[in-house]
Amino acid sequence: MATRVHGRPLAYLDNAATTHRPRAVLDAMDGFSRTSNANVHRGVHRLSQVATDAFEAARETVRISIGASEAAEVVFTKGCTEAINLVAQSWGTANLREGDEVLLSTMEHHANIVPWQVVAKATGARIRPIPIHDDGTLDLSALDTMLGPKTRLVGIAHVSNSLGTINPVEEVARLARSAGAKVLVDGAQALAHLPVDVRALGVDFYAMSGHKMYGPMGVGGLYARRELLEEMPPYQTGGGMIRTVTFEETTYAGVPDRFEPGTPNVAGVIGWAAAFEFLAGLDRKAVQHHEDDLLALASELIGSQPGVHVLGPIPSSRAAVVSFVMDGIHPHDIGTVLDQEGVAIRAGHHCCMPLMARLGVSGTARASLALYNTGEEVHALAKGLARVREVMT
Amino acid sequence: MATRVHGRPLAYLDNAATTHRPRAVLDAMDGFSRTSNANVHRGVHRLSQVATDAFEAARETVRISIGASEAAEVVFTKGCTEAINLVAQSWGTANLREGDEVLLSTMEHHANIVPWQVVAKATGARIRPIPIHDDGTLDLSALDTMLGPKTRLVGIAHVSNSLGTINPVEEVARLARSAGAKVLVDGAQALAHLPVDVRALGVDFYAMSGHKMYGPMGVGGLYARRELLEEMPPYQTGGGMIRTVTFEETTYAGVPDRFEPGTPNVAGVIGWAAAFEFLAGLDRKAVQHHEDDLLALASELIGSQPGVHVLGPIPSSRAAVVSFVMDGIHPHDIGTVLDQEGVAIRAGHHCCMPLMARLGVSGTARASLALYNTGEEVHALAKGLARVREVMT
Amino acid sequence: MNDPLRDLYQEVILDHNRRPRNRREMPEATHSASGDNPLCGDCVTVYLLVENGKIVDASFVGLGCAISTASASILTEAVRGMTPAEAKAHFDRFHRGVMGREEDPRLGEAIALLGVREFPMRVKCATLAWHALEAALADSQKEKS
Amino acid sequence: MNDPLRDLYQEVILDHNRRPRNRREMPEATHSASGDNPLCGDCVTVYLLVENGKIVDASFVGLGCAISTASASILTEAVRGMTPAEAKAHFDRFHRGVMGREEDPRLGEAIALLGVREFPMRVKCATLAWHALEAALADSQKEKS
Ligand SMILES: Cc1ncc(COP(=O)(O)O)c(C=O)c1O
Ligand SMILES: Cc1ncc(COP(=O)(O)O)c(C=O)c1O
Repeated sequence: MATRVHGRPLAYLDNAATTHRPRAVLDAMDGFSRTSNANVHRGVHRLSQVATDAFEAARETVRISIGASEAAEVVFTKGCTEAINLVAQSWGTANLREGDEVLLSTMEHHANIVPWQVVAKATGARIRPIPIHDDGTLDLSALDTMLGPKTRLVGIAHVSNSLGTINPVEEVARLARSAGAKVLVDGAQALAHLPVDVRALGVDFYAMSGHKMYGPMGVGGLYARRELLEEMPPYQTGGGMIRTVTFEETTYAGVPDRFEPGTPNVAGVIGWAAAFEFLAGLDRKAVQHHEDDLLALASELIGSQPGVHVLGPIPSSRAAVVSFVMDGIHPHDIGTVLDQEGVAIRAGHHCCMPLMARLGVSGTARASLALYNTGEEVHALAKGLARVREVMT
Repeated sequence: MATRVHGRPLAYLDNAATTHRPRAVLDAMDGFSRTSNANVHRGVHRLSQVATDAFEAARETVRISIGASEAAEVVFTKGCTEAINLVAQSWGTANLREGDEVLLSTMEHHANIVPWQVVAKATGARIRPIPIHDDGTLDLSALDTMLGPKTRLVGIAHVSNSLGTINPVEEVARLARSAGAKVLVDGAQALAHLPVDVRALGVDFYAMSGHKMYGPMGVGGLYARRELLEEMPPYQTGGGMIRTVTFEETTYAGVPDRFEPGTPNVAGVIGWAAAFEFLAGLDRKAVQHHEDDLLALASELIGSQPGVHVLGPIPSSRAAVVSFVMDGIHPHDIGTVLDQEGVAIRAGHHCCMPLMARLGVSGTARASLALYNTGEEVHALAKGLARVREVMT
Repeated sequence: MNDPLRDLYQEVILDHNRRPRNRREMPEATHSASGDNPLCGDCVTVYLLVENGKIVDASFVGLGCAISTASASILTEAVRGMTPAEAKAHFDRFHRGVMGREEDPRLGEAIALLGVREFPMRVKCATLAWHALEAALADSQKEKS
Repeated sequence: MNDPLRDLYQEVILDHNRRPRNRREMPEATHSASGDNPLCGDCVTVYLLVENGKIVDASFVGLGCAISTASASILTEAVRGMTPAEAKAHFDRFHRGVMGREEDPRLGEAIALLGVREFPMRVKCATLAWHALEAALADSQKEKS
C-alpha cells in the first residue's frame, strides 16, 4: 500500500474495520483464478479436482491454525456476521426454548447481538447483557452470578473491536461449561493479533472473518465442535449440501457440506488460508512485541494530550486499539481533520451502540493498528490531534 | 486460461458450473485490493469513501445491466443460492400461510427447491412441481391450470443448468401476475448468455451469481422490486444494517442496507460489475451468434454419434448447453475418459435430481459453452466421445 | 494557503457548535420530527411552534458533531418568523445548495454549511436537521389554527 | 504406451460392468445396507445371507458407473463362503489397497479396482459398495444363529 491521500502518504489506522492484504494473499487468489479456477466438489474433471483439493487444503490450513480437531469442524461462510447468524438460526432455533437465557457481553458488536435478538424473539428466550467495568473489562463475577440452569449460551468477543479489550475467554468458557452452557466467541478482532487455539480455549463456537486478519473480504468461517454440528439443522439450503432431493423430501449431506450450499468463494477461501500461512510464517512473538510497542506509544502520545481520554483497559490488557474521546470535540470531527492530515481512523459507535451507552458516549475515535504500521504513523496521529484542537477551537 | 491437463491443452466445457474470468475482471478486483481497499459505509476517512463510492457505483452498474428501476433494488449476496434463501426466508416466511402454494418447475436446480421446502415446512405451504414436456420445455398450459387463488409464488429458472432450456419467463410472469402470484426467476445460468431486463420480463425477484457470468465466486445478488423489499423483514442481521441497537430492541435501516449486514465482499462486487461491463462492451449479437454456432455444431456432432442421445429442446430454444447420455455407458465414465482427453465436462445430476427422475436417467453428461470456446474444442469433445466408446466397450 | 478544513469548520460553524442556539426540548411544539444518521448514531429532533400560520419558536435537541450541531442551531434561528411554506422553501434552497453549486444569499449563515460539499462523507451531518425540519413541517396534525 | 485409462477400465472391470454378477434384490437377506454418493447420485444396496456363521449368498442392486457396478459385482462374488469376520478383513484389505500402495494378492479380481488410485475423483465409486458391505456386516440384528 503506497496510497497517498490528500497529497500525503496515508497512515492507515483503521485496521479493525479491515486490514490490507499482503502480496502473498493477493497472489494466492490470483494464481487460483488464473490457473485452477473451477467449481469444487461436483466435477469429474481434473480442474475441478484441483480446485477441490485446494479448497479442502485451505480448510485444513484453517483447522491447523486454530487448533480444531478435524477439518470438518471448519465451516466456510462469507464472514463473521454470517457465522454468528448460522449459529443463532441453526443451533439457536433448535436449542432455545421459552425462558432460556443467552448471556452476551455489553461490549459485543451488533453482529453478536442482533442475530440473538431475532432468535430470542422467535423462541421466547431472553437475552441478558453481561456487565462490564468502567475500564471496559468484563465483569467476571457478575457473569458467575448470572450463569444458572437457564443459561444456554454465553456470547463474547475475544477482542473488543471498540476498545481492544482482550477478554478472558478461557475463564468464561470454564465458567459457562460448568453451568452447562455453550460458549460462542466472536473472534473477528482476535485472529490478527493473537494466536488462537479453540481447544485450549475450550469454546464451542468460534466465528471468524478473513478480511480482518489480512485475508480477503467475502470469506470467513465458523469453528464448531463436531458433535454440535452433527446435531444442527441446515441453515441455508441449495446445491452441494444434499444427499437426495425429490419434490416431497430432501435428505442432507454430512458436515461440513450441510452448511455450505451453493458455490463457495473458492478463491476467497484460498486467500484466507494464505493469510493464516502468512501469519504462521512470521515470528508471532516479534509481531506481538511490535504491536505492543506501537500500542504503548499510541496510548502514551494520545492519552497525554490535554482534553483527550483514552477508553478501555490498560494497554497490557488490550489488543492494538486506541479508542478515545476529546472534550468538546465530536469523534466525527476528529476523523475528518485527521483524514485531511493523511491519518485514517474510524469515528462513531463501531457497531457497538450498547457499549457506547454504557460508557456514556455517543461514539469514539478509534485508531486500530496492524503489524505493518509504524511508529511514524503513530506520531502522525498524535500530531494530527494537535491540528484537531487547532481547527476545532 | 492456458492450462494444460494431462499434457493436452484444456477444452473447458464446464462453464455452467463456473466460468473463467476475463483479465478485465481480475484486474478490477486486484486494483481495488491494492489501492482502495477499505471497509465501506462506516468510515469518515477518504479510503473508506473511495471504497464506498466504488461499491455503490458497482450497484448502479448491476442496476443498469439488468434494467432495474433503482440501485436500491439490487441486494448483494454471496451468490444465487443465498439470494433465493433470502427470498424464501424473508419474503416466504412473512407471506406464506397454511395451504398456500408455491409452484416450481420440474427443472429447477436444488437451490430453487430446497429453500422452499424448508419454508413450506415451517409455514404449512405446499410446493407443487410444474410439469415439463419430454423435450425438457415447460408445460405452460399445465402452469395455467395450476395457477389459482392459492398460488403465492412461481419459481422458475431463466435457463436450465441441466438442459439449457430457455424458459418463457415473460409469459410465465404474465400468467402468474394475472393470478396474483409473485414470480422468482433463478437467473444463474441466463446472464452469461442473454441480455436480461427485469422490468421487461415483469418479474418480482431475479436471483444471480457472479461466477457463472465471468465474474468472481463469492458474490451474486438479488433483484427485488422496491415495494417488496420495503415490506420484507431482514434475513441475516448484524452491523451496517441497523439504525439503533439496545439490548431490548433493534430498529433496522432501509433498503438495500437492511439486507446486507456485515462487511460485504467489496472486491467481489467490483469484479462482478466489471463482468457486467465486460459483457456490455461486447457485441452481444455477435457473441450470441458465436454461441449459437457452437451449440449447433456440438448438438450435431454429438447427437449424430451411434448410441448417443441429446436431451432437452432443439438448439434454437436452448442456451449453449448440450446434455447427453450414451447407451450402456454411465455419465461418470464418459467424464473420466473425456478428462483424460483434455476435455472438461460435467457428469451427474447437476443438482437437479427431480429433473433427472422425470427424464428417467440417473444423470447426464453435460458440455456447457462460453463465449471463449471454439469450434476446435467442440471437435475435441466429439472426438473424445469416439474414444469413450473405444475404451468402454 | 487554501485550507479545506477552514472552509468546512468556518468560525460561524465553530461558534454555533460551541454555543448552540435554541437547544432545548419544546413540550408545547405543534410540529416535531426526529432524524438519525445510522452510520454514526447521531440523532436530532427539531421542534416547531406554529401559531397563526407563523413559526413563532423553533428548537432542537440532539447529539452530534460540529457540523450537525451548527446546522441545527442555524436552522432554528433562520426559520423563526417564517410561515411553514417559507420554511419549506428555505429547506429546498439549502438542499439545492448542498447538492449543487448554488449559493442562494437568502440562506444567510447557512451558507457556511455548504463547505461540506467538499466532504461527501459529511453531507449527511449537514442535512440531518434540515430533513428533520422538512419532516416536522409535514407533521401537521397538531397544528393550531 | 502407458495408458492410464486402460489401467482404470481393465477388461475384468468392463466385463463385470457389462454382465454384473449377483445383481438382484434379496428379500431373505440377513444383513443389508445402502450407500450413496451424493456427488453423483449413485447408490448401491448390498445384501448378505448369513447362515451358520457363513455368508452363503451375497447380492446387490443399484445404479452406478462402470467402476461402482464392477466393484459391487466383484465384491459379491468374493465374499460368498466367507465368515463375516473374513469379509470384514477382506474389506480392510481392499480399503488399505485403495488408500495406499499395497496390493494384497488375496484381493483377487478386486486388484483390478485399484486403478482408481490414479483417479482421485473416482475412488468413491470404487469404495461405495465396499462401505455398504461394511455397514451390512455391522447390521447384525437380523442374523440367524
Ligand atoms: C440454475 C442454477 N441455479 C442456482 C445455482 C446456484 O448458484 P450458486 O452456486 O452460485 O449459488 C446454480 C449453480 O450451481 C444454477 O445452475
Ligand atoms: C467484533 C466484531 N464482530 C463481528 C464483526 C463483523 O464481521 P464481518 O463484517 O466481517 O462479518 C466485526 C467487524 O465489523 C467485529 O469487529
